[in-house]
Amino acid sequence: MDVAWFVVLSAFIFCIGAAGVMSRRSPLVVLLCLELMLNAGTLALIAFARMHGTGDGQIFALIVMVVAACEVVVGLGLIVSVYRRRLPIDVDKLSELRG
Amino acid sequence: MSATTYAWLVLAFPLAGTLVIALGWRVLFGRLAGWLGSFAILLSFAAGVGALLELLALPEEERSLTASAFDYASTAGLDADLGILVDPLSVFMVLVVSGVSFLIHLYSVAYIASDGGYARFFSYLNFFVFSMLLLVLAGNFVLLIVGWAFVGAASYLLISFWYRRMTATAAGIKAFVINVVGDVGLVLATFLLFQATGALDYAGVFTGAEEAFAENDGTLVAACLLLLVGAFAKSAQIPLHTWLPDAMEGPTPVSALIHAATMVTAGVYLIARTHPLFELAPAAADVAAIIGTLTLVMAATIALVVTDLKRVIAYSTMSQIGYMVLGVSVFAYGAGLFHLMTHAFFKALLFMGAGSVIGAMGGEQSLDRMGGFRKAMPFTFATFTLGALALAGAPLLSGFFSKDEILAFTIDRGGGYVILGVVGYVAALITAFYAFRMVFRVFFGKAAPEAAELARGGIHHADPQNPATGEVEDSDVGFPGPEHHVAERSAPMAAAMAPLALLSVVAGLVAIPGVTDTLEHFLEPTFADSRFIDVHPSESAEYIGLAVGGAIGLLGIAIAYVLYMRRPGVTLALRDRLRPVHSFLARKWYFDELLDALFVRPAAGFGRFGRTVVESALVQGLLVGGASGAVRAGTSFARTIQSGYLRAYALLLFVGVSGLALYFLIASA
Amino acid sequence: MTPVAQIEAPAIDYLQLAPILATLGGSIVVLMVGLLPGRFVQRALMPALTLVSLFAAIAFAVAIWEPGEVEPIVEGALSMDTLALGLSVLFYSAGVFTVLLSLRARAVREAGAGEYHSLLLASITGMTVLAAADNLVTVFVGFELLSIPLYVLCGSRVRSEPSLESGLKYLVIGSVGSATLLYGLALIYGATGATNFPAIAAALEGSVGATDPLFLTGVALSATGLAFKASVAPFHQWTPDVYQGAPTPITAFMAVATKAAAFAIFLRLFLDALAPAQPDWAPALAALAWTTIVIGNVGAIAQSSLKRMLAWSGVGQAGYMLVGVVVGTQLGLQATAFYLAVYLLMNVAAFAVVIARERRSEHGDGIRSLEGLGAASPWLAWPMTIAMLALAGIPLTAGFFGKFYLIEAAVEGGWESLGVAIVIGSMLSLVYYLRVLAVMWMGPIEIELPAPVGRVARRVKPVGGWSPEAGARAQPEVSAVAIAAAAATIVLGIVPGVLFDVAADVGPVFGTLL
Amino acid sequence: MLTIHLSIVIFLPLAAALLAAVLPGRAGRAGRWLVLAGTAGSLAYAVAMIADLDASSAGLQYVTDIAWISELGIRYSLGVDGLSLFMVALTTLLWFFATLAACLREWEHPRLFFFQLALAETAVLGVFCAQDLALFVLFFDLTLVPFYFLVGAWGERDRVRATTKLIIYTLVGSLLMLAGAVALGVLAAQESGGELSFALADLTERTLPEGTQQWIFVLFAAAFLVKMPAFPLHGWMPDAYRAAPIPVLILLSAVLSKLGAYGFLRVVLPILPDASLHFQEIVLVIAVVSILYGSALAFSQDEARLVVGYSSVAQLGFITLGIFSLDDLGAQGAVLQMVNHALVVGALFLVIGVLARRTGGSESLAQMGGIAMRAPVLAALFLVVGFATLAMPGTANFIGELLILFGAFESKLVFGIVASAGVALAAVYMIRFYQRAMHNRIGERVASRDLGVRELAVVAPLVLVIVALSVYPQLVLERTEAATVAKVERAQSLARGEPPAAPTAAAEGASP
Repeated sequence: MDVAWFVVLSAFIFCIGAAGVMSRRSPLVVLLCLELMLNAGTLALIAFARMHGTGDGQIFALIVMVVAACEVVVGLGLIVSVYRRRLPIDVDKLSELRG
Repeated sequence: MSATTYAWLVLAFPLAGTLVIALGWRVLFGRLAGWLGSFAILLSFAAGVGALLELLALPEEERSLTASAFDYASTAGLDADLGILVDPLSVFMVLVVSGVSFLIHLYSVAYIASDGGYARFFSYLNFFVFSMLLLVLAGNFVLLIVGWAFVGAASYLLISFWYRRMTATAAGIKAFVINVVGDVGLVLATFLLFQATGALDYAGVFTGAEEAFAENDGTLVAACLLLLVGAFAKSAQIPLHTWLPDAMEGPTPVSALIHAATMVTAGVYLIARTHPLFELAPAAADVAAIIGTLTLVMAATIALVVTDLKRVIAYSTMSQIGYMVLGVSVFAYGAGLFHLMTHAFFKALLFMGAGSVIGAMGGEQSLDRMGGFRKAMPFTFATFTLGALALAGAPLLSGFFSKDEILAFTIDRGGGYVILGVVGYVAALITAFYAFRMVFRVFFGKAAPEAAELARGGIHHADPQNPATGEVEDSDVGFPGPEHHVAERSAPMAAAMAPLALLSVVAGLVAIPGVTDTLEHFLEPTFADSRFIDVHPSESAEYIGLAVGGAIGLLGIAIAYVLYMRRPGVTLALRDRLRPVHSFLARKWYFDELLDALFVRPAAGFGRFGRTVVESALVQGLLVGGASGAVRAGTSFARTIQSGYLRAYALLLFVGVSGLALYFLIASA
Repeated sequence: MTPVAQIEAPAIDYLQLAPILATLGGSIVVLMVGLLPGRFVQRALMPALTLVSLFAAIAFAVAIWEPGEVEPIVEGALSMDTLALGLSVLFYSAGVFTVLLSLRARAVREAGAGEYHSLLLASITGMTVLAAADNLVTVFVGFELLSIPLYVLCGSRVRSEPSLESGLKYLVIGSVGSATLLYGLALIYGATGATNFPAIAAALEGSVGATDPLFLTGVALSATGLAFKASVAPFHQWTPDVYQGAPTPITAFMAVATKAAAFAIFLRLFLDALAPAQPDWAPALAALAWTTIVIGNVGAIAQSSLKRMLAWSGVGQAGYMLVGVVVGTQLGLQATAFYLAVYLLMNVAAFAVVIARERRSEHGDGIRSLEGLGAASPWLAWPMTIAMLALAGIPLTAGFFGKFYLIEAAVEGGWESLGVAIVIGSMLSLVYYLRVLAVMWMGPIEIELPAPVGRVARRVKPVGGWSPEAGARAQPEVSAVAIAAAAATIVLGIVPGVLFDVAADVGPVFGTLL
Repeated sequence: MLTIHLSIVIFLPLAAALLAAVLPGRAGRAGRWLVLAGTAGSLAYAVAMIADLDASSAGLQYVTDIAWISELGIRYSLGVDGLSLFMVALTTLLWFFATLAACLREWEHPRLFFFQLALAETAVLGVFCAQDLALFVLFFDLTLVPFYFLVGAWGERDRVRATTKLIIYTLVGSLLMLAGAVALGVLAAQESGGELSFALADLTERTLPEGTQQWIFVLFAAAFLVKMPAFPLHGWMPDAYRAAPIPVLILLSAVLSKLGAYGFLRVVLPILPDASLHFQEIVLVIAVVSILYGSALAFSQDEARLVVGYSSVAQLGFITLGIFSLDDLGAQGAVLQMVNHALVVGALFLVIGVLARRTGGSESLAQMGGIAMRAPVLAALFLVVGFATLAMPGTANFIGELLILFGAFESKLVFGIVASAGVALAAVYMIRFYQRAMHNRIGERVASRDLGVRELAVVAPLVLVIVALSVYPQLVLERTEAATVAKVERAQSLARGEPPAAPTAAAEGASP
């Protein structure tokens, strides 16, 4: 099966993630969508690694997973503290700072 | 001492006088300032005589000396030094100017005595004399312009000497601005000459012009016409004459000195001085001759109807200068300058007499309120009448010879000039008439109350009031102080008038056709290069001219006598009969209105337009407001898209990415 | 495919790695020690330790300073060349300033001194890694290591809503950025088959043409990721919100350090790896520079919050520096590096004053908090004045030469238009810089101050380290920082020689450049 | 030879001010006199230089030339020729009188005020002495900082708006010039393949292609025309003039306006001759319009300051006309006129200050009138200044305008003729000003009294200088001739279609 398809797939996933970020209002879902985008990158990396037959793509992918995990953790942490402040869990409500 | 050294002294004394009086105004008590000023001018006159003698000692062809103090402005090919030219013409002018000036100073010592600005008056007056002498002694065009402007400034200062009179200050600014226009004309002319000849001193320019220009060369004619602009502005010729009558706002001695005897004749001097150019450009000379004629007749007609004593004399001055301009521009230099001199005498005299009368009237200047002063002020009457006779060209008086010589020369040129000459004679008739209109209305007829009071030994005291508007003023600044003076009762005034009266009578004797030609002969070296130096009307022609002129003069006087002595009231009837003519003349041929509509209003309008429209609309509105408006718009845009909504940010981010990617793909493909 | 058998550990030159290790170690130690209770530990020890590790890092950086091209270390993951080191020194000094400014910050107490400082050090480590990255992988790692701690630091005032908001916003939008970057890197890797910069460059010159769509899309995406971090328009929007919400010392830190790091990698990636493709990407970046300069300066004009104003002006300044990247010459590189250094000083001075004021004035970081400062406390007014003049690029401040250098680079590189862009930017910037001066010196004020935006006005007050009780205490360290930075700005404005020498060292790190 | 004379002239005031600023308490209050001494020192130095100047050479004298920032090719290079020297002289002179005037009244935060005043002098002197374009630009921009504060912090009415407008307006120009200058240096270096250098001497030798010259010219012209100001770029002028305190206003109008004209002569004409020729007519149009427009507005203003302000627009129009007649006569006239205008404007604003003290603080002509009544000395001094301002023959201003007009006639007759209308208009607005203030009815709020000793001490000397210069304008002309001619010779020969004169060493005084 041609590597190109994997790339296309990853592109789709990336776009889905992006669409989600733009459309969903719950921070949690937004975080999920971010994960999607990162994973799209991971997928692409692996696909290319396979295409070129070199290892560093895969190593890259591994590292990305770690990083993604960290991000989620921090994100959840922030969301929790927002929740603690009795603030609405809705990114559109987070628009005090503007102009 | 050489003639030039004397000439420097001629300049030095009045300048010193100016500075001493100006700086010492606090300590110069009483009439000291006046005497000081008069003395300075006397010295100057003496120096002038010295220069004359030195000059006469030289052989004729060497009677043109130059001297330079230092480089005034010489850079980048232009070279003007602070240099003077001493030749018969300048010396002649020096003598006339300083002589008459001295007498008028003397007159003022008493006349202005009680005025608040006594010292100021004399420092101005000395400054004027200095400027006038600078003008006539200047050795190059730059310095000429300097003197030219200085006399203008002095005249401005003295016209608005009583500076709290709105009318006086208005007259001052009018005179000044018109004179500046003249200066600009001179500057332009100077440039054209400089460009062609590369020189600024007279000799250089004249010789250079000979080589540079053919006869009636366009540039040269332009240059001469521009010179005429200057000359006309100073000498109150059409159309730049409107300031002179208003200038009568100044104290009477000022009118006598500046606006009759000296400054206003500068234009005549200028034409005489630059005669080589005009002879190269006869076209320009003819323009001058025509305008001179127009002016002399126009002014004479106006003088018929004006009722303000001083203004009558002012218009007569305009008209007489018209004669001089006519004279010098038909290349009868001797005649023109001769008339300049005699006119200086009798016109100064007339003004002094007028001043004396006005003093008696307590500041009132209207002929309508005067009358019957003959008994009350015999001296004034005598001198004034002599002046009037000279003006009218009554036989054997000075004006008789000088005026008729001009007309004789003019007619002698033949062709169109004959017309000018004839017009000249007609105007002479009018002149004689209005001259004696003054005499009869002031000194004869039923005595005015002021005259009676004077006869009783008192003198009329009115609150100082503006003769033009009649509004009352304080005597701090205003009509010569609380006291008034008449020649009969103050020696200096009489002392000043007597010699002038004498001169008005005898001055003519220096140039009796076929008998004496002292003046012409003296001036010859200056005009040696003139092509018309030997052109003279035949003696017979001259005598015919004299006869005609004399007859006309007497006729005019006779008419006046009939109208004002025999049948008073006829004039009124006449006025009602010729209402339109009268009002036309009374409105001074509508020249004021004309200039106003042509220049003053447009300029003022432009200024208002600029202030109200351009500033707000273009400068502040479009440039400033436009720019800041654009920035504001940008700001509000930047802040509106800064909505604070995460998802909007993300959207913009992705739009950006896609834009970038698209650009790359398109650019690379 | 070849199975990836056993990997033998790479040879590591620890001396070269020392600066990174210093901050990394410092971060761990601080975190551990921070667990100890006690006022002394929290108030004194934490900052002290942090400073120690930062100074150590600076020392190491100076020690291994080695102009010219250097061998990459760790299997070509990093190359600690003068560019990396020079900018690292900037990060470290920024760190030092931040620590000093945070001494009394409420954020420290709310987040816990240990965590606060440890996160700071971690972020700095990330920056150094990023600045030294010679490999796509390292780029991403550094990028994230720099970002994630900052997300937390921004939200570290857990009891302040704006702080939380800014944290969360930064997190989400930042992650979008990094995801984009990641995907871009992936594509570049896919196109060139290499993650090492030299290898990528080689590939571009050789087999793969610079016109490969895959590659170009990759460049676009990664450029976006980086532009986002450098807050280049139109990817700048997070900047004002996050800067305003974050605790002010952190704002200062982000303003100078993050931007420097972002430009570091910008320079590396584009002038080293992607240098061969310069003709392709230069126009695009030029367009970005224009937009950034205009948007940033225009946006700053009507701001009532000083932090926000500085954020916007930071956007504009990013535009100036981008010019140095676009021209893609050694001079451009030097100019950018030079400007980054100057920029650090100017902003630190400004932010220090903001901090000092917002802790005392009831106007918080509102521009009114500066009213009459000139008469009241010249020791704060002068640094602020100098900072503003320098940011506006007035002579006898380092800012003037910074701009001069950039314009010169632009013209020399054939980009006169960008030179003009820079001066136009400075014109616009005058409007708001001068207002600050007017408020300080020309009170009683009679100019119309920008209307605070909607609710922000109300809520803006408690933002940052503002605390009424702090008002009572003197804050010598803050004034000290302000004065020091301002003084440096002036000195470098009169004898900039030193800085130019450093820039000259930084210049030739990439052999490829002219 | 390297001398530090110029550095001393430039930095003496600043040094004095810094010293004064750190002086403690009692001494601190006397600090202003220290500043005054500083400016006096510079003035003395300048006078000495004039006496000692070698008028024959167009070359630079008292040269200082040290590498400053070699990376940017910027040199700390100072030097004066006749042209710069008289600019320096008038700067120091007016600064002395302005500072004196300032010393005689009270200010809040006096230390700061006098510091800014001195800083401004240093900056302006720097511009006039700089022989390196970058240095020129640096000082040129620097002048704005002190003036921003001087107008903004010590001004009247809505001073902040005025000063912001002033700075943004002028700095817009200056920044454009910055870009232009850098471009000029770099491109010239690329053209000639030589070292990067901003030295005016080098730039004069490295001629750029005409296209490049043109867009750079535009940038420079923007800066200089705004500074003058010329129509229609004078938008900042009315507000700034209303707001500025008198001593500052004197400097703003008398000295700062000259920076623009000087820049044209020193930088634009020698280095961008082709562009100067190409844009000659456009600039001349601007000049002539400025003359007529400025004059027209001057005689329709009621605020004394604005009368003088708009008259300055007209005067600077004349100066521009002289410079862009691209003729040595015109240029010489322009130089002389720069000196004259500085002197008269300085004196006029001092007089306005004096008048305001006699009309209950009002500077509106409507409120004045009859002030001459009890103030003959004031009236006399004002009269002299007034006559000088309207360029009455016999004053140095007349010689200046005469030369300018001759130059204009020589090269572009039409412009010259139109401009000469401005001479007459000048008479109108100046006499009108004098009359409305000193003559006519006494204004109801007018308390006429003569000059006090302090006022006399400030005004009289300045008037004396004006008179002296009127008697002997040659003083300026002979010393500036060589330098000025050298500045215009290239553009002039281009204009006359002669083979372009190779920039002689004299043209910029080859820097050692």
